[in-house]
Amino acid sequence: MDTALTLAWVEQAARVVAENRDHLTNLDAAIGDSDHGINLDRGFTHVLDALRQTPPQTPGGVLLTVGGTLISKVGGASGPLYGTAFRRAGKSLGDTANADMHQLSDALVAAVEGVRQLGAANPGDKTMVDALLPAVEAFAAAVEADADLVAACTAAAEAAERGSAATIPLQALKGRASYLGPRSMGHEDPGAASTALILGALATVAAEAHHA
Amino acid sequence: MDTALTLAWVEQAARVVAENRDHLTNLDAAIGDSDHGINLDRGFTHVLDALRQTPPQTPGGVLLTVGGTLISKVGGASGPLYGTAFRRAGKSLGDTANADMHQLSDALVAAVEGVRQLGAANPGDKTMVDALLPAVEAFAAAVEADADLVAACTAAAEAAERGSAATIPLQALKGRASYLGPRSMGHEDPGAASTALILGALATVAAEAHHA
Amino acid sequence: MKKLINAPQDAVTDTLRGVAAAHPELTVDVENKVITRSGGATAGKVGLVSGGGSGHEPLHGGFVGFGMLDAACPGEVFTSPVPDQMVQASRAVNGGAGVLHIVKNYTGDVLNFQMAAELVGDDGIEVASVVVNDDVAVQDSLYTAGRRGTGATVFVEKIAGARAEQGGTLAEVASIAREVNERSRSFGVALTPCTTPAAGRPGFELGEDEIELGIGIHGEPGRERVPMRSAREIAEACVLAIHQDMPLDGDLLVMVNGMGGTPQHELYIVFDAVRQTVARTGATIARTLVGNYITSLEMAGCMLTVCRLTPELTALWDAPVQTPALRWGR
Amino acid sequence: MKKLINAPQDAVTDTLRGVAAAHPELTVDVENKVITRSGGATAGKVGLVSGGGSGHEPLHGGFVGFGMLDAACPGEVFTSPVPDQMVQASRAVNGGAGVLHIVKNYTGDVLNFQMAAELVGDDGIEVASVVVNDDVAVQDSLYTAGRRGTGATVFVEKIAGARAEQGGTLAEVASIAREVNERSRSFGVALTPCTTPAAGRPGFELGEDEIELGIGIHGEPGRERVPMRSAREIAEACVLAIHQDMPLDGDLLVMVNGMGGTPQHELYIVFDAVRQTVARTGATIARTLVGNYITSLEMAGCMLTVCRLTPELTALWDAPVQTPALRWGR
Ligand SMILES: Nc1ncnc2c1ncn2[C@@H]1O[C@H](COP(=O)(O)OP(=O)(O)O)[C@@H](O)[C@H]1O
Ligand SMILES: Nc1ncnc2c1ncn2[C@@H]1O[C@H](COP(=O)(O)OP(=O)(O)O)[C@@H](O)[C@H]1O
Ligand SMILES: [Mg+2]
Ligand SMILES: [Mg+2]
Ligand SMILES: [Mg+2]
Ligand SMILES: [Mg+2]
Repeated sequence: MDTALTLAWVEQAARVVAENRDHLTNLDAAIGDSDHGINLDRGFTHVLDALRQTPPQTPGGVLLTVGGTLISKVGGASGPLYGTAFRRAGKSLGDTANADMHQLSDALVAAVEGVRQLGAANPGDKTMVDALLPAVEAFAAAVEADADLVAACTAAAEAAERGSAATIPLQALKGRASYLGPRSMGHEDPGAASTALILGALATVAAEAHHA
Repeated sequence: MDTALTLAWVEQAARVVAENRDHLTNLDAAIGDSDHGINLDRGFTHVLDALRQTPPQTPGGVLLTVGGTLISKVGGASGPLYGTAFRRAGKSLGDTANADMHQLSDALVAAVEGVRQLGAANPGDKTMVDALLPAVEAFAAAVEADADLVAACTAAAEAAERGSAATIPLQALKGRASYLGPRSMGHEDPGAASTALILGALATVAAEAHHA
Repeated sequence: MKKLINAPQDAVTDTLRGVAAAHPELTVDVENKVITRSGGATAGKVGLVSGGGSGHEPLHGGFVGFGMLDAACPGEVFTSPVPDQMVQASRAVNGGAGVLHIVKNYTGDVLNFQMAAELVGDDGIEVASVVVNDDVAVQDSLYTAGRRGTGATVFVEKIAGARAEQGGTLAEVASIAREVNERSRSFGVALTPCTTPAAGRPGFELGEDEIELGIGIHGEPGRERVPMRSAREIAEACVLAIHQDMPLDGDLLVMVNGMGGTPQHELYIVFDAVRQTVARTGATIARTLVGNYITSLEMAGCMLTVCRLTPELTALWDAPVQTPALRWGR
Repeated sequence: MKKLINAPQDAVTDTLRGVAAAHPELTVDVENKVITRSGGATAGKVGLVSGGGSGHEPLHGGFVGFGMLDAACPGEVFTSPVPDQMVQASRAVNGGAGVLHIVKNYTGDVLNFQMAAELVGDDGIEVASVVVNDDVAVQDSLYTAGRRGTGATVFVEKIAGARAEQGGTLAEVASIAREVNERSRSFGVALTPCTTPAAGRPGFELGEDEIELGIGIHGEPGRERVPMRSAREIAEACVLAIHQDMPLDGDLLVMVNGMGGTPQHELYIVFDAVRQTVARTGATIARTLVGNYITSLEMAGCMLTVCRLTPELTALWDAPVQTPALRWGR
């Protein structure tokens, strides 16, 4: 994955977040405070600005800018968590100009570890971890099986979507939704849903690049 | 009119005010502040208490208690105005034990004069004066024509009702309703409506006493 | 209608018991509905008495204390108090220098205070009355009961209270109160109506996209119903309504008052817009108050009140005040 | 949804411009969203920084001033602020004695303050953090993110602020802040939901005859939905929820806090009922606050917060404070 593809991913992620702004906010209305879509959309709008202002020269540089901007502009729970995920991934990539599949897999592992370290959520707690962790595992498994970027990204995106859908019956144990206790059951976690969207964006641009 | 009949009037007035509490309040909602029925009902409830506590011995005494209690318990515009009306009427009757038709007529004149002096409303200003003044004039005319108490009270009550109905098209020039300007047109004045009810109560008890 | 009350008819007495318990610096006669400073009358000082319907809190009870009112007479919700209350309050706060009645211009308030003044005068206590009538939404003409008393009441009570605390005579205190009233104007806007506990239904209806301009403080409809607009446009409408009636210049005291149901942060947004509009008139905002000072129960909306200051009025505004709702310098 | 705003995305900056203009005693960095005392850092004094989502006004900006906070960081409406704000605030108020972060226990607030503390620490500024978690409606267990920080935040900011003003070290100020938190509990009730400018729709729905018990301050649903009841019963539910968690005894500091859309007089009615219920526990209400101190936009309802005082805490509560929203003794 080179810098252009990384930028394309972030732009596509910004697009799907904007398109799903109300959807994500509605998910958050059910078990949170009705701002997740608004938060992420604000964050990614600033991300695009920041990338335009000082275009980074490496995939890692792009991800560091994304992470730093999300931390500085989103707030809420998702700002530091997503920000840390992107920053850890960016740091993991270092200054490589074109990340290979193993480097990408390591970066994703670093991302989910950063999220878990900061937020202390376990799988099944009904958070973004429930989408991110299976996605990272699916990516690693695909790499293990010598899959190409498109296949690995698609596997990750599908795993994230399944993981997000699987949060519906869960009772939230972390974040704002946990205050609802059993009343949090029956609703999809907004952060898991946005994780699936962002990884879906990665699969989309990988496929487009492949066909171009 | 003796003390018993005066007391019967006040009790009947209290009854019709209570029955029409919501109606009067709704009239006040349209062009005022939704409290006229509540105000008068509170006032007459205290009036009945006061009359029970220290039963007055003359018609004038009854009316003075009514007026004083309304002043002390109603508040708003109608409290001082109705209170003054009853007090002036009571003062006018002095300590007569049984008011004759002329004394009653004078008492009614004193009442409307008290209201006009205090509130400075002219006929046509869309206030209680628009019910009270024609009623007082009708009573006086009936007395002039040698009518008996039932006939005179009935004439007064009917004049009050006509007068109240006639406030509907008027623009209010006094009281809270005047703030609405032309928007006050098309609604019956609550104070005029309550005046018609109170004088209707007088006609009712006069007729009942006559038939008893 | 959901309200934190017990029974509608107990709303005012329950409130007053709460006020009594929360404010040891006040003496509250719950049964007779009179709030006074705990110290009793201040010898030689003019006593300031105000009152009006309940539901406008902190007005008036929240303004009883050093540098402002000596007594407040709360009526039933949105209903003028009765003369007995004002008589009792006037007697309690008369320190020998007479008593000033501060009356908002509503027929009910005026008539009840008028009756009270007569009775208090009969007691040999000197009484003066100032009628506050600052609401430019009402035409002051033969066709109305005159302008309503609204936001300027807070200014009058504060400034007259400071003058009284300085030892002003009854005539001096009354005169500065009238001056404040004459130099002050208000204009209010409602986004929602409000409901009195006793009525149980809102005083008027407002559509999801309508606002009411030129409202009063009793849940009564206003001058004009218009489509919802931005805070900036609403602030502009308020400033212009006032400016047309009393051209703004010099130093201003500006209050952006919440009607009870509007978040504080929205009031700051309105104030910011007011500031921008006032700047275009060439006048200067010298003093500011942003918050809920004279409310209409849970009504959403705001009221702008402006007083054209003089150096004397500014100094009196700045003088120490120590009441539940307004406090500085002490 | 009708709100006195211009555009939803400008709500916070427009508010801050209004705050800046209304309060010359505060310095407001509108762009970076940091409110500090105008004087700058106080040399040798521990700096107190708090922050959280906007929409809870007067919290926190209204509590910046002598005897309370040195800086407040307002986030977007109901959204935790970002670390940049806290870093800037901490640098601005560090007078050499270190900085205390007062953090309400929400994942977002905790994480953002945590990141900020790291960055500030890297600057060589000593930082301590106190997490306020007083809301008994949430079980503090493995199954939640822990109790929410609500009304006790006001107590912590006031009392820790007084301790800092007296010259307490960072450890001392942090320790008294934790003590206040440990001795304080809250329980809130909503009669209506509220709507953020950005969302445009209420956070939950409530029927005409329903109330929500155990609410938070972010327009989120609470613990239980029950039929509407009297102020007395609501007050009882609040007191008992607290008493069951932390048996009440001795001297209490009691706050009956309005959520933003409840008339002041209803809060007094609730306080009166609280007083009656507390009396049955044998505890004494020694200090009281009744009003809007930590709100949820225009939500109707109230929150009860109780702190079991010690003589030291009482003295610190009584110490002078001079902020836009809380002021006495100075
Ligand atoms: N401790 C945590 N660990 C991982 N993710 C979390 C944690 N707490 C919350 N989240 C995620 O954050 C999402 C909410 O984000 P957002 O609505 O933007 O923030 P806030 O809850 O502060 O309003 C949740 O749906 C959940 O996925
Ligand atoms: N100046 C006045 N003269 C005579 N009657 C008046 C005057 N002002 C108001 N009223 C009467 O008072 C009635 C309103 O009474 P009420 O609703 O009890 O008081 P308030 O207007 O203070 O709420 C009006 O309908 C009108 O009939
Ligand atoms: Mg959220
Ligand atoms: Mg009325
Ligand atoms: Mg009334
Ligand atoms: Mg949030």
